[in-house]
Amino acid sequence: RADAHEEIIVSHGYSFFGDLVYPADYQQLNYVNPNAPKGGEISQWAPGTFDSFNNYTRNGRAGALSTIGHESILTTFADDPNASYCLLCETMEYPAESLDWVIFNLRDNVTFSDGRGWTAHDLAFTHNLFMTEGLPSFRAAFGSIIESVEVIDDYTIKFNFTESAPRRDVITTAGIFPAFSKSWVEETGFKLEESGLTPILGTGPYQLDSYDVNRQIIYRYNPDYWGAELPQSLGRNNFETIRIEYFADSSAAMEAFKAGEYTFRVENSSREWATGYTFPGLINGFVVKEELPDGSLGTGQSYVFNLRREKFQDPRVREAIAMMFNFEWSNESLFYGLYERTTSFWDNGGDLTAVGVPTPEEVAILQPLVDEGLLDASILTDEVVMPTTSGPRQLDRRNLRAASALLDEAGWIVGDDGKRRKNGRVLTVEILDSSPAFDRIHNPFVQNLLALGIEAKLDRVDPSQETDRSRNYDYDLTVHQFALGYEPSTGLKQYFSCEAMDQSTRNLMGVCTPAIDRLIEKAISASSLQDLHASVRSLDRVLRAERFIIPQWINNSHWVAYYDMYRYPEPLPPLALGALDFWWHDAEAEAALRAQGAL
Amino acid sequence: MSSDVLLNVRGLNVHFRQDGALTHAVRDVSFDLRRGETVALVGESGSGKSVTALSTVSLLGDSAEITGSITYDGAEMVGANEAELRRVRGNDISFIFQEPMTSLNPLHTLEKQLAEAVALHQGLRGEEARAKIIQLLEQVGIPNPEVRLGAYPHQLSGGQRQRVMIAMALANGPELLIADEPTTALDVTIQAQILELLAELKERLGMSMLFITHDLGIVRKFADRVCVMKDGEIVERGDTAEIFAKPSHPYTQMLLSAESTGTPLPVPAGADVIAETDALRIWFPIQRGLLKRTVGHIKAVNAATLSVRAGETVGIVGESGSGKTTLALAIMRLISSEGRVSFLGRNIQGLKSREMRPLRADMQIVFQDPYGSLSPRMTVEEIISEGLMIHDVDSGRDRREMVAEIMEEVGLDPDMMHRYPHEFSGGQRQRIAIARAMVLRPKLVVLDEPTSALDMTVQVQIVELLRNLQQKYGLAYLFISHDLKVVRALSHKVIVMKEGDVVEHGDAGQVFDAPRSDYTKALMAAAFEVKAAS
Amino acid sequence: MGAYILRRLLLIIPTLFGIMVINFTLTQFVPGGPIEQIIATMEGQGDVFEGISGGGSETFESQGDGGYVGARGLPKEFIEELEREFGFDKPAHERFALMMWNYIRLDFGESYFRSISVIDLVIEKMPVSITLGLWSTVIAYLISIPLGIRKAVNDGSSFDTWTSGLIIVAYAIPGFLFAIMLLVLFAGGSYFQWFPLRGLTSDNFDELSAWGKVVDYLWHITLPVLASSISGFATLTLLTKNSFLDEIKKQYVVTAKAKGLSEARVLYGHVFRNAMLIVIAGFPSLFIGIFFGSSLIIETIFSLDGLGRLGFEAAVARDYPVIFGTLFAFGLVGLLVGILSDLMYVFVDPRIDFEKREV
Amino acid sequence: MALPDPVIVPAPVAAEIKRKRPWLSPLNQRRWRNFTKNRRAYWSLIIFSVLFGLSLLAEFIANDKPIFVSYRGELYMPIFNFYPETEFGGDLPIEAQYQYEDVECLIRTGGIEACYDDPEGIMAEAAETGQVDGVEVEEGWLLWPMIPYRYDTIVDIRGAAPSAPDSNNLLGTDDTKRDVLARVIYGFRLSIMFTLIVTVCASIIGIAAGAVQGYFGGWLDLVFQRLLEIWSSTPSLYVIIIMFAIFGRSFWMLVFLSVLFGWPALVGVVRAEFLRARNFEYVRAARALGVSNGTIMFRHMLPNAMVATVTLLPFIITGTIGGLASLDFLGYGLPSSAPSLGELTLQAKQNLQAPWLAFTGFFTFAIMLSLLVFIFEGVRDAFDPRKTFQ
Ligand SMILES: Nc1ncnc2c1ncn2[C@@H]1O[C@H](COP(=O)(O)OP(=O)(O)OP(=O)(O)O)[C@@H](O)[C@H]1O
Ligand SMILES: Nc1ncnc2c1ncn2[C@@H]1O[C@H](COP(=O)(O)OP(=O)(O)OP(=O)(O)O)[C@@H](O)[C@H]1O
Ligand SMILES: [Mg+2]
Ligand SMILES: [Mg+2]
Repeated sequence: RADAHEEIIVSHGYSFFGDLVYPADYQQLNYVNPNAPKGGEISQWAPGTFDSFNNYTRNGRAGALSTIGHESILTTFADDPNASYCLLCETMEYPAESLDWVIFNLRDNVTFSDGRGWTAHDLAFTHNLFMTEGLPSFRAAFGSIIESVEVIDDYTIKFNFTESAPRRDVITTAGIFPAFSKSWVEETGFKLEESGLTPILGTGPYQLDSYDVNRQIIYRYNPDYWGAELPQSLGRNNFETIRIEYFADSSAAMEAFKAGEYTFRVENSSREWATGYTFPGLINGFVVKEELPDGSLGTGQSYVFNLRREKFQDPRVREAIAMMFNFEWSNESLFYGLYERTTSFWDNGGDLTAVGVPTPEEVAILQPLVDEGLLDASILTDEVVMPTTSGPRQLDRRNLRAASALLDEAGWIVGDDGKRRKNGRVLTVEILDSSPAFDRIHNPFVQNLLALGIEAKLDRVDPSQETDRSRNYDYDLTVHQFALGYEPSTGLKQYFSCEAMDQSTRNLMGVCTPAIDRLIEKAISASSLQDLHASVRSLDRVLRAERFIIPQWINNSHWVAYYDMYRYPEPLPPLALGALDFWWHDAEAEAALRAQGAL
Repeated sequence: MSSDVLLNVRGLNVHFRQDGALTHAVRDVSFDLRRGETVALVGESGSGKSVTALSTVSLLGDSAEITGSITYDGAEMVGANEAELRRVRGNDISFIFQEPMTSLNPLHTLEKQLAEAVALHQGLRGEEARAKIIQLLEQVGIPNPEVRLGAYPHQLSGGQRQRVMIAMALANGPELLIADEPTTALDVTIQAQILELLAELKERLGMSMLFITHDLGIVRKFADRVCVMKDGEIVERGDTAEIFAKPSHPYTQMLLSAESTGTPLPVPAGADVIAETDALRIWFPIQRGLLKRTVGHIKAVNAATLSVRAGETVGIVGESGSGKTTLALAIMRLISSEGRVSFLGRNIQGLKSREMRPLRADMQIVFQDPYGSLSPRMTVEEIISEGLMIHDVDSGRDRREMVAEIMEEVGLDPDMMHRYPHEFSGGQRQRIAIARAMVLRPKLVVLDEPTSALDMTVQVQIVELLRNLQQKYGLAYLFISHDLKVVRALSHKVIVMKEGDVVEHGDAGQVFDAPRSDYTKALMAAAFEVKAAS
Repeated sequence: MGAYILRRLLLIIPTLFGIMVINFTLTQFVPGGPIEQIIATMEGQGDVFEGISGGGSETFESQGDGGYVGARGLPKEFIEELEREFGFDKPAHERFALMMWNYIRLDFGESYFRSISVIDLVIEKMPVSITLGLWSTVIAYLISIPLGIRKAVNDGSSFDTWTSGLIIVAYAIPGFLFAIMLLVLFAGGSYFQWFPLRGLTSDNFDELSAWGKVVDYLWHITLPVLASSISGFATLTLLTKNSFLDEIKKQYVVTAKAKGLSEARVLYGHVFRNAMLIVIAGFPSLFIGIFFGSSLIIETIFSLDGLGRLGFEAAVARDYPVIFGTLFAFGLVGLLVGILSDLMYVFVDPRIDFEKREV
Repeated sequence: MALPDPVIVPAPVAAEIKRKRPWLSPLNQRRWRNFTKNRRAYWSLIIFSVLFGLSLLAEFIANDKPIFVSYRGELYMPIFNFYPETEFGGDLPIEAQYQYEDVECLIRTGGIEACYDDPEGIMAEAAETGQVDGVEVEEGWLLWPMIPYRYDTIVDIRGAAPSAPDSNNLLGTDDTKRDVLARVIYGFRLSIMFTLIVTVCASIIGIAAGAVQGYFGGWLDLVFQRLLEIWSSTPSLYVIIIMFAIFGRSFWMLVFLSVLFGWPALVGVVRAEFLRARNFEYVRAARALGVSNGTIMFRHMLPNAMVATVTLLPFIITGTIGGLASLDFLGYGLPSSAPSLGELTLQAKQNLQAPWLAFTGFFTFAIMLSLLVFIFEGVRDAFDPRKTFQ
């Protein structure tokens, strides 16, 4: 195990590959306005209902922002995707090489919103609580990483990691634990696994002020917030209150916004964004409608083929089918031209995204695989696979011709009834989905497949049934997304590796090639950020060449509309909109709005 | 016009619209009725008597078009609005409808129906009203009125219903009583009692009456003036004595001379017994409350024993409510009973309805309430021909023809074949019911007051028909009637019933001429008295 | 009759048992169960109301980092533990027997998805359902029956024609479109902001005077009740009208008129009971209908949380304790009410009985 | 007092009427005459029949394939047959996409290769001169249905869906850019077919069951009612999910399931009416006549116990349409590509900015419903012996 003489690093932040954007003596976050005025209220809406403030159990529907009052040991900043920084700790110590443990030197001034203090004992208690009553999935994941927790003194705690734990995840995992109060839990008899309307006591800047089930929740800034003076708090948590209004129906919610019942709205429907914002408040200039850039990593939203089905094992079939999805037309006709095409598994990923022909680093990684015959040599020279593009016509003739040729080539020949057959079996494609919002997207695709002579149809089922069928891998095509992260590691296995093929709901495609497995290993074991990026790019390149997905689209903007009394620092950080975090309230503007009767 | 004219009808015309055509029911009828006077409307069945009466206070259905003028106490009734009509209805003018069986609200108890009347115009409620109701019921001769207060119309006999109707009409001491055959379902004793009551009211309150009846005896005794109707027109009018003495119109002459006479032809010796009962008993439970607990029994028929042979008619007479109808229904196996019932030598008690069905072609009944027994949504043709169809009677002729023929035989115009039952007069409906039964040429026919709504001429025709058929086909009849003359004209044997018991039975001649039981004697006397008056 | 009622009461037991067996058996065959629902929810899908509430997004939120469970996948143990928790490790018949045993003791268990007993859950949703059910029914009856009677009396008149047109149009408007229209027109921010958008009462309800409370409540329920009752008139009105038309010309009505009764007395005192057997006998079931009567879509649009949403959610999310519990409880009530409404028949029309006709 | 002499028309003689509609019994003839006298009902029936008849021909009214194609002198019927594009001189083995210009050009010019590049120019040239590039062309033609879109055709226009009504799409397009008018035509047919089949089957079963229970009473009623109670507590949603999972979604499956769950609707009402009517005197009379139970039930009692049924029927019919619509709405109905009116209203709700969807949905429902209600009002009147007409 760890060498006793190993170098011990003491730091205010942690990044596996070492680079921290913020030095130990940082004065403020780069993206905030340190002079932002405090006070005012921001209000948003939430769909459906809530019946609990406990977000740590699968029971009940937790209210929006129910974890807002909970701080964890480590935190992240919106312009540094790779690092975690101390929030409840002053510093952390860990062995530089082995990463077998971490010691957090906790702040001694952390207090809960009711004034009681927080110590290492509380943290150990919390850990214990989660390991006994937490969600099984959580327990399984954390149990395999954290071997034990030792309280060294009131403000020092040590997490020991298991040998098998992937090193890249250990410290951030330990830093996830929220601050709960042992005495409070014991006093109230709180049960982590039960849902309920008692908010869990927390240390955060906001605390629950009032709620009205199915109607609203109000959080209020804690004037005695212990961390108000921290450099990272500067220019943040500016609102006095945060109000969430609940609506069961999205049209009703929109109407409420028009009526000023809440004042800040993040839109997620392209239709609403393009057509819904024409109400008097907006025309009169009371409401601002803005598209703000969103630089966060894409989700790789795509159709995925079920490669377990024999008909899809031929890449020509996959390519032909992919050609029938007309993104350009969909974007114009269905999305008001608001989306962009997903191209990579790491869209917006900067160095993570493969572009053009391989860079030398990528070649270095791919070459051995080519040499071993695991990959086709063309990967070294060809440009990275990009999704097919189409003309404005829904059924693009060029793609139709190409796809038809591909299928002919693959042996799927059109019969007298217009259907493609091979060995007497008709080529069928069934799209499995549970979301009604996607009907209008799937149906034109289905039409195109029909035109191509494929017997296609959309099978919309309810969510339980969809899950049931996904778990049994019973589908041809389904919609999937890939949350791969800036520092992908073992998670990649769940998505793309052979070992996950038959047991993960993430490897829905059932992709399994030795080359991909090798590239995943390579990425997991990367020792520097450059290394990691090169291997991820290679992986991206190879994955895309496999064509087991039909990329869909991505929204690179935040669509926000708000009553003209909120301000934000420019430029926004790439990773967060931060409306509740570092935007602030302009009291004069509000007064003006009120004077004009807009609110 | 003198002011003592209470009701004045001038040029009354009534048309019925049906199926695109107009039927002219009443043509240019004019008459008037003075205060305290009784005018009798007599005439052929279907001649428009009821229609005339009903039009006086606009109680005809939508399909009727009334023209002419009717004034009541100086106020015009034709085209008057509902509120005005309502004021005179019930209070000033009371109605006794021809068909008491269907004229009561089937879901209201006796008490409720009567209480409504007394509450409405006299403001009586509670105990007071109850006392009044009991008094009324006693007046019309309903025994044990206290017990029967909670009864529903369907639990009463035909005559009892009619008496309830009368009680209701008399409840408020009306100025004008329009009585449409008020005594048809009553036995002679009760009839006499009712007529006395009416006479007394007339005397005491100066009540006027428009009296519609086929019983000329009553007319003669009772009416001041008579109007004779035929085919929708008044063909003759005048003082009662005058008309009875010198009828001028041939129809009146015919009407006055018509009488069911003669005696039945003798039964051929050794005729088979068609139907027989042995100590037949029918008790109806009296139920109380929502749970319908049985608290006692109404002993409708106690132990009836009778038999009827082919070609023979057994007349059943007796007090209203004595169980005649009940007995008839039991013999037809239409209600459950205890005791033996045999038909064509076979015990039919306890046979399943499927087993009964083929026998039904040979046993038919004419119900006392013809209106209720006709499906309202079937035309007459369908109603009459249904039996032919069901029993596959195949005489080698078109069914429609057979229907037309039987209609003609009972005195109905075959052109009316496509009408619904409600488009007929009471007497016409009765004849439809007879036609329905007779068209099958059954072996046994139960006739429950088949001639009550028929005028003399038609009655004679029907009696003739029955006799002919009996002779031709050897039919056996069970003949229930209050009209002892008809019973006499038709029956070989007679059974007299009272309160569920057969008080006397024997050959017709013997029962009529030498009654043995007191009741029979009283009955004969009453019948005789009315007759004697005529 | 007493024997009949007793028989009916005894038959409740096998009937209820039958209902439960059928339902239990069915759920054994439904693809996907509560565990799948939990998985779907944890993976950020599984919103059963997505189709109804609208506004479904075409893009998925990135959920890559730090989600409590999402990012970590769902291990086998988790699913096994859930199975144990829900009792799916036992064979079906054992589960069923246990459930029935609990139900007999009126223990309906807890929802799979919330730490709340089924009974409490139902009670929690009652106010909304009663509000919608009660008022829409009351309004529907108060308007439809007199209107139907009027139409029968004036059959063929122009009044009859235009009211027919009106109620048919009202019936034809899809309820949710009408609801949305009301919402946009009278509660939204673009036109007339006269009514509140959601809920049954205002925030400050507790502080209001008694009168204020009533007004506040009525003010809140105007739009939802309007939306949920708009289509309810047609059936009842026309049923009333036609039933009356059938009776109104019968002889006994003539008798009643001849008595000199006022038109209303004739219509309501005499004809009503004869004509409206079905409607009157339907009152008991109507009465419970009031408690459970509310519509999923209206509830959703006006952000009301009632039994409509509960039922749909339970069905789609496979919340079996809620499904079976409510089925059992409501089933029992339903059966009792069934008896009551059969007794109503006898009450309305004393000629009615339920015996076999032996002759 | 001079009264105008009313015109007295002699009652029509039966035989005379008989000749007019000999297949009807005189009573039914009378009912029919009564029905026709209710002008509103009569016209509703006519309009409804015309609409339904037209919708039966939907393929010839709204289709994305031409009815006839003449190519090089030969006649083709694409509505009925599959023709690959190669048939018309194209190069794809898949079905010719007639709605696109290039295929049209191929057909019109007898299969000139250059059509792929500039179809419009070539067509114009061919039409004008009869030649393309100096070569004589064999001119062909296409005969299009009135509306050149099927219910699932994606309309080839630019811009975002749904698009407002214009001369191409008279009722606009829906949120998937499909022609709303075409969908309404097909949707009308589908809804009506569905509801007619379902209502007829369900009503027959329901009425028969209710009649039998009410008429016979006793244990039959007792046991049957309990079975019905059990049946009607079955969650149809689950049965639908199960059946769909096993047999797939289809029209006939839904018909089957709807009948399965729809028939108890009428049972209670009919049973009640029969419980009452079996006590009536005319039923006793019929029994005395020896009429069998079945005939008593259906000839004597049913017409009299029918008020509620006839009143409820139009609502059951539209209710079935509505039921289908709400299943579609909740996502458990027909596949979303099917032309369903439910889906149309759902789209209307979600696209409030496109009011033509709501208007279309509303009017389609309102017209359909009004026609049905009026027709059934006429039927009721026709069966009412006391109803008279001016
Ligand atoms: N609703 C109706 N529609 C058509 N015709 C009718 C209607 N009511 C009565 N009639 C006809 O009008 C004529 C007169 O009927 P009304 O009832 O007045 O006869 P009536 O003199 O009272 O006969 P009865 O002595 O048989 O009661 C009859 O021929 C009858 O068929
Ligand atoms: N369903 C019933 N329930 C209770 N009592 C009944 C029922 N039917 C008849 N009754 C009673 O039985 C007795 C006999 O009635 P029934 O009808 O046989 O008399 P009826 O001799 O035909 O008299 P009428 O000459 O007046 O027609 C009456 O007192 C009557 O009230
Ligand atoms: Mg008469
Ligand atoms: Mg009698």
